[in-house]
Amino acid sequence: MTALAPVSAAARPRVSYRPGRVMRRFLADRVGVTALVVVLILVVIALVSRFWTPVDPTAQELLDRLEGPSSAHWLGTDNVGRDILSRLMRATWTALTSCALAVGLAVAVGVPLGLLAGYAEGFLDGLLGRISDVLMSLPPLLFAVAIVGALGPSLTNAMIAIGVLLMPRFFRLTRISTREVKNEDFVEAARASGTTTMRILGRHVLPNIASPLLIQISFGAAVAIVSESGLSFLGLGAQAPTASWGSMVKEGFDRLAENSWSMYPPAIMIVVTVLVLSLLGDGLRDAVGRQTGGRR
Amino acid sequence: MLRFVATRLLTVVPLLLLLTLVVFGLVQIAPGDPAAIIAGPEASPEAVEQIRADLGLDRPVWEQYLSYIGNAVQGDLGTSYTTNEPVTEVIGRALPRTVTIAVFAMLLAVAISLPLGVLAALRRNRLTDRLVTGAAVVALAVPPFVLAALLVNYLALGGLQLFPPTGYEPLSEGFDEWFRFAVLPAIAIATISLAELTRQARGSLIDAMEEDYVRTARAKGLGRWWIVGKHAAKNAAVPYVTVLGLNVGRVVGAAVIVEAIFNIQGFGQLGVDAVLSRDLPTMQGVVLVSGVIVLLVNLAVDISYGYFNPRVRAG
Amino acid sequence: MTGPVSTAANTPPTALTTGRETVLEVADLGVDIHVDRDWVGIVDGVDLTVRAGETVGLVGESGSGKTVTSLAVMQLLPPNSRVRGSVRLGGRELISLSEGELNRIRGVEMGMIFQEPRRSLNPAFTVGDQVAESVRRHRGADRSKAWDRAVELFELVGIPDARRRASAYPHEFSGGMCQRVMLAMALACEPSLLIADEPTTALDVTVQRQVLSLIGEVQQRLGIGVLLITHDLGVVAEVCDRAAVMYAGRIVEQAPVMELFDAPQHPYTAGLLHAMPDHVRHVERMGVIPGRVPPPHDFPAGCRFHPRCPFAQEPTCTEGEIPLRDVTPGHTARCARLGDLELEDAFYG
Amino acid sequence: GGGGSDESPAAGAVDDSAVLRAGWTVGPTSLDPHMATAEVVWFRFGMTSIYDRLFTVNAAGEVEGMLVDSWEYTEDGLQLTMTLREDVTFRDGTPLDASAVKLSLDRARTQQSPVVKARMAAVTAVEVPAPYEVRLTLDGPTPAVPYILAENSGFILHPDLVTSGDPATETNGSGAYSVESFTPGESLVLVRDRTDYWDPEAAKIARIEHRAVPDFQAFSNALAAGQIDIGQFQPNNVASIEGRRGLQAVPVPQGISSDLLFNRAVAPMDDLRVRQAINLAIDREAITQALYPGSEPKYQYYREGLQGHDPSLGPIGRDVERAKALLAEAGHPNGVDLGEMLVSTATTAGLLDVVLEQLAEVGIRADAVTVDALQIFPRWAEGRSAALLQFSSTGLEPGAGASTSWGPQLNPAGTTPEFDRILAAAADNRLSQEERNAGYQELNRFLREQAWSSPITWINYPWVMTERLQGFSAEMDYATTLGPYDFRYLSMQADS
Amino acid sequence: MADTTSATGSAPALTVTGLRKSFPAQRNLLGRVTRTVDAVRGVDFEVRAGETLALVGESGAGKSTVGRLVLRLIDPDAGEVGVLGRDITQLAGRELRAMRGRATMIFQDPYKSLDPRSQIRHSLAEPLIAQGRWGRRGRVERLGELLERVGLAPHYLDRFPYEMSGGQLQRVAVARALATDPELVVCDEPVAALDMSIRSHVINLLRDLQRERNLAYLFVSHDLSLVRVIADRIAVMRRGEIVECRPTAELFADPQHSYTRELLSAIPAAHPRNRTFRAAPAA
Ligand SMILES: Nc1ncnc2c1ncn2[C@@H]1O[C@H](COP(=O)(O)OP(=O)(O)OP(=O)(O)O)[C@@H](O)[C@H]1O
Ligand SMILES: Nc1ncnc2c1ncn2[C@@H]1O[C@H](COP(=O)(O)OP(=O)(O)OP(=O)(O)O)[C@@H](O)[C@H]1O
Ligand SMILES: [Mg+2]
Ligand SMILES: [Mg+2]
Ligand code: NI
Repeated sequence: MTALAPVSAAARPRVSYRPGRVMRRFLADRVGVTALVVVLILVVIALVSRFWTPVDPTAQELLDRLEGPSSAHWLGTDNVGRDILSRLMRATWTALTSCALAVGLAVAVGVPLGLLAGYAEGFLDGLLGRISDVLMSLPPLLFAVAIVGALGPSLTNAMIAIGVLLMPRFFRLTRISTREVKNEDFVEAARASGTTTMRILGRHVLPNIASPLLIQISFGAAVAIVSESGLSFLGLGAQAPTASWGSMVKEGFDRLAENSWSMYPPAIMIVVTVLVLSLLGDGLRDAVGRQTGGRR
Repeated sequence: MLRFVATRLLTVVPLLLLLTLVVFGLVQIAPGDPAAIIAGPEASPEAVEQIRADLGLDRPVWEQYLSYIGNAVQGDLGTSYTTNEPVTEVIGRALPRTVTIAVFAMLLAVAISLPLGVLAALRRNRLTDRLVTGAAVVALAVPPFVLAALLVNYLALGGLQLFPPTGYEPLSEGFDEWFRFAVLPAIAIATISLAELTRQARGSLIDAMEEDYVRTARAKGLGRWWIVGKHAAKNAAVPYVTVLGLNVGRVVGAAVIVEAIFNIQGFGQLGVDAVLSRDLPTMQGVVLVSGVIVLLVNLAVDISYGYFNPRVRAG
Repeated sequence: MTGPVSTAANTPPTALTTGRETVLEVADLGVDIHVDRDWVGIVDGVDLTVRAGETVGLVGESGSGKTVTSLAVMQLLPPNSRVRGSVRLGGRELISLSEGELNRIRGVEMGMIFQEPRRSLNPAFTVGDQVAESVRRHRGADRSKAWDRAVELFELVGIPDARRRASAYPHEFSGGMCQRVMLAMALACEPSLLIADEPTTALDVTVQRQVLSLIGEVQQRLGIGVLLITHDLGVVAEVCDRAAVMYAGRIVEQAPVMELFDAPQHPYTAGLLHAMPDHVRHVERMGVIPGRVPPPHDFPAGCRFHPRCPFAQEPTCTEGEIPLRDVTPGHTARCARLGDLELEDAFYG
Repeated sequence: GGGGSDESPAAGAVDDSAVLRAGWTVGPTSLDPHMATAEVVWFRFGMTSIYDRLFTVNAAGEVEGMLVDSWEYTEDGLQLTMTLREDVTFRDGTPLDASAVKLSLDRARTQQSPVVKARMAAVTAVEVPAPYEVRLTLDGPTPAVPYILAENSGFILHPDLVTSGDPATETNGSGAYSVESFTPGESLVLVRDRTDYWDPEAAKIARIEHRAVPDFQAFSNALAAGQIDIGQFQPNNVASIEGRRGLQAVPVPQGISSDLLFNRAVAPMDDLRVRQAINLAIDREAITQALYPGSEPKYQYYREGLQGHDPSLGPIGRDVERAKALLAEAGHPNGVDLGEMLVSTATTAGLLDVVLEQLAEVGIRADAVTVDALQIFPRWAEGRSAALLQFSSTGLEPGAGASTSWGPQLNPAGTTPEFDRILAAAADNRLSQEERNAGYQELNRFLREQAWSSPITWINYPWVMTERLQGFSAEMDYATTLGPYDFRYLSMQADS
Repeated sequence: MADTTSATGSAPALTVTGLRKSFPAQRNLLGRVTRTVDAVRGVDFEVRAGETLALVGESGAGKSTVGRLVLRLIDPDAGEVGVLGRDITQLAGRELRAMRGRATMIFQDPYKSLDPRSQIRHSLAEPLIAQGRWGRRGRVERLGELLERVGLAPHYLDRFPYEMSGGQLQRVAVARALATDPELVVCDEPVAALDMSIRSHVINLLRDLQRERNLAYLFVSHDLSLVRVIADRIAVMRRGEIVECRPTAELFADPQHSYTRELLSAIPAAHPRNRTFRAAPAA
C-alpha cells in the first residue's frame, strides 16, 4: 500500500493556531511582556492626564520660561512657561488617541475591503489591489503631507492622512490572509455543509486573521505615532494649544541654543512609545509563530 | 527573461495611470482657489477670473485630467503657481539633491545592514546577535527628525562642529564638499532603513538557512560559508531586496522632515513648500514623480526577483 | 523516461547480504533535543548496521524518530540537540569529528535524499549546477568537467535529454524527476552509503515504482549500502533485505524481511502488518492498533508500546528496561513476553 | 541722498572684495520687482542692489529723493512733478531719464500684478514734460505716492528690458550689481560689475549672496556655524547666538508688530465690548518680556517717533475682571466662543499659545487654524474667521498704511464712514507735515476707542551679523519703517 | 469506454453525465485567461445507494475536482450531476443548502478541514445549524450521540483540534459528515494523512456506517491496495477522463486499459514473497 500524501503533514505542529499556547509563549517572552506593561502604563498616563497633571498643562508662567528641572517643574518649563511634565502627560493622550483613531480608521476601511477583495477576487480585487499598490508606492510622509495640505493642517486631518497611509497595509494583510483562509479545507468543509458566506466570514475567516491583524495593528500604531509626531513637527499635525510630542520636540529644537534640554523629554517619549509598540508587535509575532501573509 | 521583463514593464502602466488619478484627485479635494493664490492677496476679482481662464480651471474636471495626463506624458507637469517656472524645471532642480542624499543613505544602509544581518543570523541567539537586533529595534524607533536634531546639536553645533548644520553642495562642487554636507542628512535618513534592513537580512537568512535545500547542501558536505554565500544568500536576497525597495519610499518620505532641519532645498522640502503654499502643480508633480520613482524602483525589484528566483520568470 | 524495469531482479541477493563489509554501524545511538528548557530524549538505544550492497528498511509511524536517527547518522541534527553512542562509517567514528572533517565525508562517503524532493533542491540554481557543485567541491574538478559529470549522473539516474535538462531549474521538473536529481546529487561522489528518508512518500505510485527500482539498480551497479526510511510496509516488502521497526524512539524489532513478515515477534510489528489492507483478509474489518503514538516527553516506562499492546502485563511490560533480544541469528525484538505470544488475529477488534 | 550711517560698531579698513551672505526666511520667486507677491520679500532680497528707486525713506520715516532730485505737488494736490538726477546711467550707458522712468511706471501701474498695480492705483497718468522731468497725475491729493515710489513700484528698469526682455528671469537696472545666479525661492547671487555707480558711497561689497532658510532653527544654526553673515533674528532667541564666533547683534525697532486683528463683521466681534474685553485680556508686558525681549508693548497704532503717534494714549493694562464684566454686559456671562482664529505659519513661536491661554482666562475661546503665510490674506479676506493673529507692518506712510491695513484684504469688515472721513482729512498732500500728523493722531485714537484690533507688541528685531560688517544700524534707510533692507551702504571690514 | 452500469440493482444516489471543468492556468495582463487546464473532461458514472465507488488515478488526474463538482463546491462548465434524484447544478439558495445536508464530504487532512480555532462542538454543530432542522437542545444531544457513534467520548466536544490526534480528528470529521443524516458522502482521500495504525480505525468506521445507513460513498484515493479492500467498483481516472470503470474484483483480475495495468503493477507487494520490482530475498 502507498499513501502519496506526506504523512508528516499531520505531525508537523501548527503552532500558529494554538490560542492557549500563544498566550503562554507571549507571557514567557520577557521583552514582549515588558513592552505590553509599558504600553499599559502609557495608556494609564494618558487617562490620568485627563483628570490630573502635576500642574495645569495650559497654565503659563511666562516669565519662568525655559527653566531646567526644579521641584516645582520636574522636567522644567517650555517656551511660554508651561510645565513640561504636565504637557508631556497630556501629549500622551493626544498621541494615543490620534494613533488609535488613525489605526481605527485604517482598520475600519482596510479590513472590510480586504475581506471583500480576498473573498470575492475578480475585478474588484484587482482594482482595489492596484489602488493599494499605488498608495503604497507614495513616500509615506510626503503623501501624508500632501493629504494634510489638501485638507488643511489639523490633528484630525493628520489622523485622516495617517489612516489613509495605513489603510493599504491592513487591506493587503486582510486580503492575503482571507485568501489563504478561504482556500483552507475547513472553509470548504463549512461550505460543503451549507454554511452561509456571512457566517463563514464571521466565524472562520475573521478569527483566523485576527492574530496577524493584531500584530499589524501594533506595528501600524508605531507608524502612526512616528507619522503624527513628524507631521506635528512640521506644524501640520496638532495645533496650539494642544500638546503633542512632535510639536514639543519642534519647540525644543527651536530653542536648542537657549535650552538644550526641553527637546529631550518628548523625543524620549516618542522613541519609547514606538519602541514598545514594535517590541509588542515582535513579541506577538513570535508568540503566534511564523505567520502567513506577513511576508511577501 | 526578456519576456518576463516586458510583462513586468507593462504591469506598471495601469499603476502609473492610477497614480496620476490619485494625484489629480488629491488636488481636487484641496479647498481654496488656485487662481486666487496665483493672483496674490491684493488682486482684483477680474484678475483672478483671467488667471482661472488662462489655466483652464474653468473647464470640466475630466477635461483637466485628460490634458494633465496628455501633458505629463510629454514631460510637461504644468507651471508652478509660485515661481511661474515649469514644474519639471523646479523638480529637476530639487530632485538631484534628494536623490544623491537618498542614494548615499541607501548605500550606507545596505553596506552596514548586510554584514550586520549576516553576522547576527550566523550567531543567532548569541551575544552578537542580541546586540545587533537590540540596536536595530531601538534604531527603528528613533524618528528621523529626532535623530537629525541630535546630529545637528552634537556633530554640527556644540563643541565639535564637524559638519555644516545646514545647506547642500552639489556633487559638481567636488565629492569632499558634497560629502561634508550630505553626510548628516544621509545618516538621519538612513538609520531606520538600516535597522529594518539589518533585521530583514538576519531574518531572511535565518529563514533560508532553515529551508530543506540547506539541509541538502549540508548533506552534500558543503562548507558553512559556501552554503551561506551561495545557497542561502540568493534565496534570502528576495525578501531583502523587497524591503530595500519598500525603503526607497520611506527614505524619500524621511527627506521631507530632514531636509527642513538641514535647510536643503530638496524634493521633500519642495513638496512641503508646495503643499503649504498651495502650489498645486508643483505638489502634483512632486507626488507624481516620487510615486513614479518608487514604482520604478519596485519594478526593478520585481525584475530582480527574476534573477534571484527563477520560478517567477515563468510568470 | 526509463521504464520500471528491474534489471537486477535475477541477481541472487544472498551474495549481497552476506560476506560484504559493513558500511554503517550504529551502536546505542541516542539523541536528545532541547525543547522548552528541557532535554527530551527523542531516540535512544538504536543499533543498526548496513552492509555494502544491502538495503535496510527503517519503518515506523510518524514521530517514531526515523528522521532524527538518519540525521544523527549524517551528523545533520539541529544545534539544539545532543547525540550519544557511536556512528561508524566504514569503520570510522563520526560522532567526534569536526565540522570540517565531516564535510569531507558527507556527500563523499555518504549521501542522502529526502522526502520532499522539490523543497530539497535549491530553487535558485539549475539542477546541473547543484550536482556539479558537489563534484567541484569534493573532487576539485573544474567547471566544465564537473558539468560533464553532472550530465553523466543525470543519464545514470535516467533523466532523458540529460544535457539539456541539466540547465533547467527545479521548478521545471516533476516530483519524480526532482527525486532523480536528488539521487544524482547523492551519488555524485560515489558514496558507500545512501540514506533515503521517505524518498517516495510524496510521489505517485507509478513514479514511486520507478524511483525505487532506480535506487535498486544503482545500488546493484555501485554496490552501496542503502538505509531506506519509510512508513510503508509495502515498500519494505518490495525492496528491503532487512528491516528495523521503530516505535517511540526505539527499535523494537529487526529482522530479514522474509522473517519479519512471516514471523513477527513484537506485537507492534504484528499490528502494523495486520493494519496493511489485505483484500483477502480484510473483507469485513481491518486490523487496528488502539491508541496513538505518545510524544517524546510522554514516553511511558517499561515497554513503550505497552499502553497500546493487547498483551501487556503488569509489571512485566510496565517496568524496567526491556532489552533487545535475539530471536534467531539476525532477528532481534524488544518484547518482555518474547516468544509466548500468539500474535495472529490479535488486532481484529 | 544716501541714508548710510557711519556709526558702525567698529570701523576699520574696508575690504573692497568682500562677500556678504545674507539669510532670509523666504525667497522671492521671480526677479520682476513689479510682480512681487509680497513687497518686502522682493525688496529685501537684493532688489535694492540691482535697481534704483525714485525715492527712499529715512529712519525717521520721512521720504527723500533718490533718483528724484526734487519734487512738488500742484496747488490742488492732483499732480506731482519730479525732477530727476541727471548723472544716472544704466550699464550700457543709456541714461536713466524721464522716458525710462515713464516706461517703468506705466508698466508698474498697468501690468496685471499681485500687488504693485493696486499700489499704483492713485497714479492715473505719467507724462514727460522735459527729458529729466516726470509728471504724475493723481486721483486725489494723496501724500502717499512718493512713499509708494520708494518701494517696488519705484524701481526703474532698463527700457530694453521693459520692451523686449523678461524681467522675471533677467535683470537690467542702474544699480551697481547684476545677477550671477538666481534660483526662484532659494537664492540670488549678486556681483558688483560697475565702478561708475552714481553714488560713490555705495556698493562697497563685491558680492552679495542672498539665501532663503525657511526653517527657523536651521536659520540660527546657519548663523551660529558661520554659514551666513547677516540675518534678522527672532527677539527671544538672540541671547543664545550673541557673542558667538565674532557675531554681533544690532536691535532695530522696525515698524512691524504682532497684532490680533478682528473681523468686526461677524458675531461676536461685531460687539465693541467683546473687542474691548479681548484687548483687556491680553497681557502685553508679559508677552513682550517673554517672547520679544528688547521690544515694546504696543498700545496704539503708530509708533513713537513716527507720524501719528499720540503720547496721550496710555498703556492698556490687563484687567481680567473688567474684561469679564464687559463680556457679561455683552450678553456672554459664561464666556464666548469666537470661532476660527487664523494664525500665520510665520507667527512667533509660542505667541498663539499665550494669546489663547490669556483669552481663555477671561472666558474667550477660539479655534486656532494655522495657515501658510502666503495664503492667509485671501483666507482672511473671505471673511469667515473671527480673528487673525499676524505680523503687520505700519507701512511707510501712515495714510497709505492705514488704507492698506484697513483695506479689504486685511479688514474683511470694511471701514466705516467715520474712519474714511478721518483718514481722508489727514492724508492730504496739501497739508503741512504737522497738520497731517494731527490727523493721523485722530485716526489712531479712533481705532483704539473702537478697538478695531488688539495690538500686542512692536517688534524690535535683533539683527545678528558678523562683526566685520560695517554700516549697519537702526538709522539706515527704511530701518524703522520697513526694516533695514537697503544694503547698498554696508561694507565689510578687511581681516586684520 | 467507461462502464457506468452498477453491479447492484438499488437506486442511484449519484449520477454524473458529461461533467466538464477547466481552470484558468494563465492570465494575461488584463486578467483574461490565456491558458486553461482541463481538470475534468467529460466524466460519466453513477453510484448507487449502499455502494462504494472508488476514484483512483495519478496526482492531478482530476479526482478531487470531480468530488468538489459533485457537491457543487465549484460550478461545472458542462454536464449534469444528479444527486439523490435532483440535478445539483440547477439548485440554488435554500434548496442547495438543503441538498448539502443530504450529500456531504470528508476531506483528506483533518487538521486542515476542522477550523483550528473552533472547539469540536462548534465544528460539529455547523452543519446542523446550517440545516436548521434541529433546535438548540436537540443539537446538544445530537452532538454527543454523533461523537459516541464514531467512538469518541462526549468530553471531546470541548477540545480544540490541536489537542487531538489525527485519527480522532478524522473521526470527528466523519461525525460531521454524518451529522445531517446524508445519503451520499464524498470521501476525498480520508485516510491518506493518517498513520497506518490509525488508518484502519477510520476505514472500519466508514464501512460500519455504510452498512448501517446504506450510504453511498464516492471514495477518492491513491491507494489501490486500500481501494481493493473497500470499493465495490473502481473508476480509474487519467488526465480528467475515466479510462476504466469496473467492479473491483474484475478490474484487478483483468485490467483492460494499459494505464490501469501500469497502475496495478506499481502497487508494492504486501509480502516480500510477492515482490515485483526486485528479486525476492532468501527466506
Ligand atoms: N528539531 C526538533 N525539535 C524538537 N523536536 C523534534 C525536532 N525534530 C524532531 N522532533 C521530534 O522528534 C520526534 C521524532 O521525529 P522524527 O522526525 O524523527 O519522526 P519520523 O519518524 O521521521 O516521523 P515522520 O514519519 O513524520 O517523518 C517527533 O516527536 C518530533 O516531534
Ligand atoms: N482551483 C483550481 N485552480 C486551478 N487549477 C486547479 C484548481 N483545482 C485543481 N486544479 C487543477 O486541476 C487538475 C486536477 O486537480 P485535482 O485536485 O482534481 O487532482 P487530483 O486527482 O485530486 O490530484 P491529487 O491526487 O494530487 O489530489 C490539476 O492539474 C490541478 O492543478
Ligand atoms: Mg521523518
Ligand atoms: Mg486530490
Ligand atoms: Ni510489549
